[in-house]
Amino acid sequence: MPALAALPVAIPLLVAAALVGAGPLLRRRVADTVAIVTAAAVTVLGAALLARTLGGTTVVWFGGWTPRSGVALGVAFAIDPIGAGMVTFAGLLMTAALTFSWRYFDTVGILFHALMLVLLAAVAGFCSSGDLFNMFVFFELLSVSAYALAGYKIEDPGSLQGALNFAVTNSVGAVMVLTGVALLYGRTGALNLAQIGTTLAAAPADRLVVVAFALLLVGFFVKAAVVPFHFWLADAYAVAPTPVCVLFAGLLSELGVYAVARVYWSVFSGPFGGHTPGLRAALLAGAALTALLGGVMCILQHHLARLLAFATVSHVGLTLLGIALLEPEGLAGAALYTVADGLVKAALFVLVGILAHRFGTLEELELRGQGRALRWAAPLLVLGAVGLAGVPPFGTFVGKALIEEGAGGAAHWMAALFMVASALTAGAVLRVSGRVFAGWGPTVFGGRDESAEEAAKRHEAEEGDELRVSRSLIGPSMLVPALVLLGSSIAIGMVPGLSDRAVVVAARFADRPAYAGAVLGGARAAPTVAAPTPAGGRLVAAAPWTAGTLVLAVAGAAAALFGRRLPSRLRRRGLRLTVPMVRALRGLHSGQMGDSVTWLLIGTAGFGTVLAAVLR
Amino acid sequence: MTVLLAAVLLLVAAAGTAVVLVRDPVNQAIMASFFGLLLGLAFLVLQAPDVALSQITVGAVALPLMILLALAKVRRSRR
Amino acid sequence: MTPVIRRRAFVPAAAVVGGLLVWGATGLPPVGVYRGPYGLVLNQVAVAERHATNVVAAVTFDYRGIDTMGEEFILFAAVIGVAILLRAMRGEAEHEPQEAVRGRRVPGTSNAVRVVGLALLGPIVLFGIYVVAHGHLTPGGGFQGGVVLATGALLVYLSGEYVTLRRVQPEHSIDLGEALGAGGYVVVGLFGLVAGGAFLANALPLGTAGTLLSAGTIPVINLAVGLEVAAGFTLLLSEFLEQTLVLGPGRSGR
Amino acid sequence: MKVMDYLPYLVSAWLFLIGLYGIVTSRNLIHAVTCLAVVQSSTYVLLLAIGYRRGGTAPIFFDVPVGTRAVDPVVASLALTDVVVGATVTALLLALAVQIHKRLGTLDPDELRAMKG
Repeated sequence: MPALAALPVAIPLLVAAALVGAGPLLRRRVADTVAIVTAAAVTVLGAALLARTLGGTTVVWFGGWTPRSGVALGVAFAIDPIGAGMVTFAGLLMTAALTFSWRYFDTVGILFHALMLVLLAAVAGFCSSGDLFNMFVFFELLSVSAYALAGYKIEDPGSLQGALNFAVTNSVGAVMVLTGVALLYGRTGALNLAQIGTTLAAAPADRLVVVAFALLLVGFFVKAAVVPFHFWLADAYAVAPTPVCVLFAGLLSELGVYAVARVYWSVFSGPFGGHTPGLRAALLAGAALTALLGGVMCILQHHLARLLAFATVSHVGLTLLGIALLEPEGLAGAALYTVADGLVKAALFVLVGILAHRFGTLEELELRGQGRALRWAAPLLVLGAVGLAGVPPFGTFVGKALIEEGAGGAAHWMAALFMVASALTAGAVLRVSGRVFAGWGPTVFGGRDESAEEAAKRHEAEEGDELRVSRSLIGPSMLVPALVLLGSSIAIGMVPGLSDRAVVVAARFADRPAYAGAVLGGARAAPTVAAPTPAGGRLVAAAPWTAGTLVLAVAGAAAALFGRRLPSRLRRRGLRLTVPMVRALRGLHSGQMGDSVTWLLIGTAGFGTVLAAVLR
Repeated sequence: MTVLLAAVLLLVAAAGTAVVLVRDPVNQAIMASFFGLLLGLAFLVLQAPDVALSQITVGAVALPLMILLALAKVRRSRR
Repeated sequence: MTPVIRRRAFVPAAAVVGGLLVWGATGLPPVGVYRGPYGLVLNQVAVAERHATNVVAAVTFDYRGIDTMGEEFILFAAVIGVAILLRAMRGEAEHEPQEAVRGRRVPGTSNAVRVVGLALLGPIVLFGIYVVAHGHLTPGGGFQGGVVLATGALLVYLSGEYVTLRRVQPEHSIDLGEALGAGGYVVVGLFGLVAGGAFLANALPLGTAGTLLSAGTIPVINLAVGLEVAAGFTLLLSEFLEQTLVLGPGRSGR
Repeated sequence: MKVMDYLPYLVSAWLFLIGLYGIVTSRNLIHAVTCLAVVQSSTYVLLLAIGYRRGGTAPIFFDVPVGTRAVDPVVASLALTDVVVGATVTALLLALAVQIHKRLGTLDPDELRAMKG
């Protein structure tokens, strides 16, 4: 069934073209339905691919150009369960996002649906591809549709600025990726991942390989918003329409991490095989910084979409921790965490979108106590916070437990890092729940450096068409996506034996010779069987840390809401310590395009130098 | 041949620098057109006529035109 | 960051990155030495296998045809994006296009310009079609020819009365052209899947290499891309043009 | 001679960095977008230089027989589509800049930041 592999890309593209062509002849609801059905079809196809690839990597050569004596003439899709899982996940998120937009926009053109479908096709292609340049093409395709979607609310100047900063920074990242691809091509004369990997493995890594790796890494880190490449993210995510945010936060950032994993294990794991400790340390440092800085920025936000945007940064850092271990267990954990956590973040954006739809604002203080009118949403938001914290039965718990186990001797450090970062993000969401639904907490922020006047001004500026819609009741088309997303994340955590199976799948993903054999030999690789670890052990080990996360999150939220009741001396001292730091952090996140690009270059210089030092 | 290539490439580098350093956007758009033309020439010398044709139609004509049109719009509304 | 701090931070970082780039590039073979194997193999086999004398076209539209499909949709997405981003402006512009254009036309297009423009139109369109149609034989193809055709359309705009033209030429036909071009590529791919066993597989007769009707699917895809690029760039140019012409004279102020 | 052998790579790196310098120091978004086009062009130079073969013809065997020494067709294919795509991305950015100017009346990134609060 080679058809299956190409269809998740071909179908949405064809439907997108048909929608634009049929344009004015279509009614809004017809376009909605067609788009939702298409996204659902991609989900089903992805699931079918997933089931099929569990037995071995599916390789399809476009145009029928199979390789000749190890030289790939055409482009291949090489799909394994992780890639197929990402396709399914993307289809599910897209279905939810499009369902949500059924009632969300008063007026939405067919062009919106077309762009969403192109984005879906791009993600499917990106996760299926076994060719470096082909990955770049789909990377560009998903970026370009994302730029346009981020700027969709043209009435909102913030939206336009966010989109421009997003587009410029990510375009520079894309140029870096292409430069890396070109360097590898100059060395190996190949674009197929397996072929490049095989050629490079024949010799130890030299300067060209190191620089090419650094460029690819940085280019993908820009998309993943790893610190210090994250400066564009909050502005873009905070202002994009909610259905778009569902995809951005749930999926797009994680794709950058996926790309790093794919490229490392199919191409670079050979030549860098002897340098894993150094590389691991460098990647772990970047990931830890991202997780912590994202978490801190998250609790500093009063705009709900910005808050969730920084939660995304933090959790991308956590996902990257799993990859950075450079072990199959960490990879398996990262894969599960990506999906389970992405579902939770998407659900949170849906809930926040419901608030915006109902109350016309996303400023936490303005929403204070208003949530009483939407009582049923409160438990869902709290549930989302629990999911962020990685508490069972959420799938995030299983992913986290795997990553912590993968850290081996450093498992405690890993667990502590997870605890702090996810307590920050979960605590922030709990704080929001308390303030919005129960009316708890002060009416101003302690230690804040933004006056109420400024907030009101910004709010006014940000109020676009989507916020000025009639405050209609919230229909099932908005509620159901939230329930399904949260439910799916819980379901992932409840599949028996999932973590063991994930480790087997990840071991195959990380097995470069087997991958090359599957692609270039034209045969299905026999699944590598990893030594099974008792699943119970890792879950038990993660349990106390998880309890700690919950306690910290609740305590943090309580401190933010009821901090006034603390002795005033203690409070003042705390503020004196934190306020300058907070001010500095906010100053850094200026949202200025030149700043983002400067940081991008500084980060490239830093990462490049470190990699050159550890990989040579 | 190599001398020709080197000469064209140095011109490309100089023109690219000029595109960046010319701060007036209208002059910059004209410079960008010139830069696009030189790039096309370099691609011809590198034996890539397909790319050269693409570069000259896009880089030297269509893109500068779009920039000029965008500028015209911006200037008009500035008054 | 203030502009001064930004510049001070940029220069050393750029120096390091530049050093890294050059350091890495010295690991490449000297310019003029290409060791392959990819391109060398293709240069040997492509003409025989694909009956296309332009190997670049064979690579673009067949061996790596899926890349080109992706690139074509990048264009598609970008054009939709521009249409979305400029949509409100169009709504605002529609209030008084006639007066504005009249104001523009008096100092602007003279009859002489119009005549020269229209006289140039024929050759440009012919050249564009030629470039698209001969893509598999000689340099050119859908991308380049499409842009040439779009500049032809621009000529019509410039030498004619823009608003009148807009009324005559239904805007939707350009959308339709774009959709047909983009969708056509996918349809060719699906046709290959059904008839040739793989997505984008060639399932048409190859003909004699070097003749116009040869190379199977390549000219067909070229045509689809040509349509898409021509329609896409026409839309892009006209979106920007609409801003300026409908709203008044271009170069003024300052 | 060593420098001559690597000159195209140097030019490519230079275009990349000088373009970034333009973006970082730009006082006008349209100017910055044009600088981004310079950054993008660095990859075309790099790609074509990598595929170049001294004394090779274009990989078009219309007038010359197959087997003639020719440059790499793959990089030409990659660069050719990228040129068109790069331009459309630039068009998208220009549209954003035009809209920003319409909403806020300025194109200066620093003024825009001040406005955002």
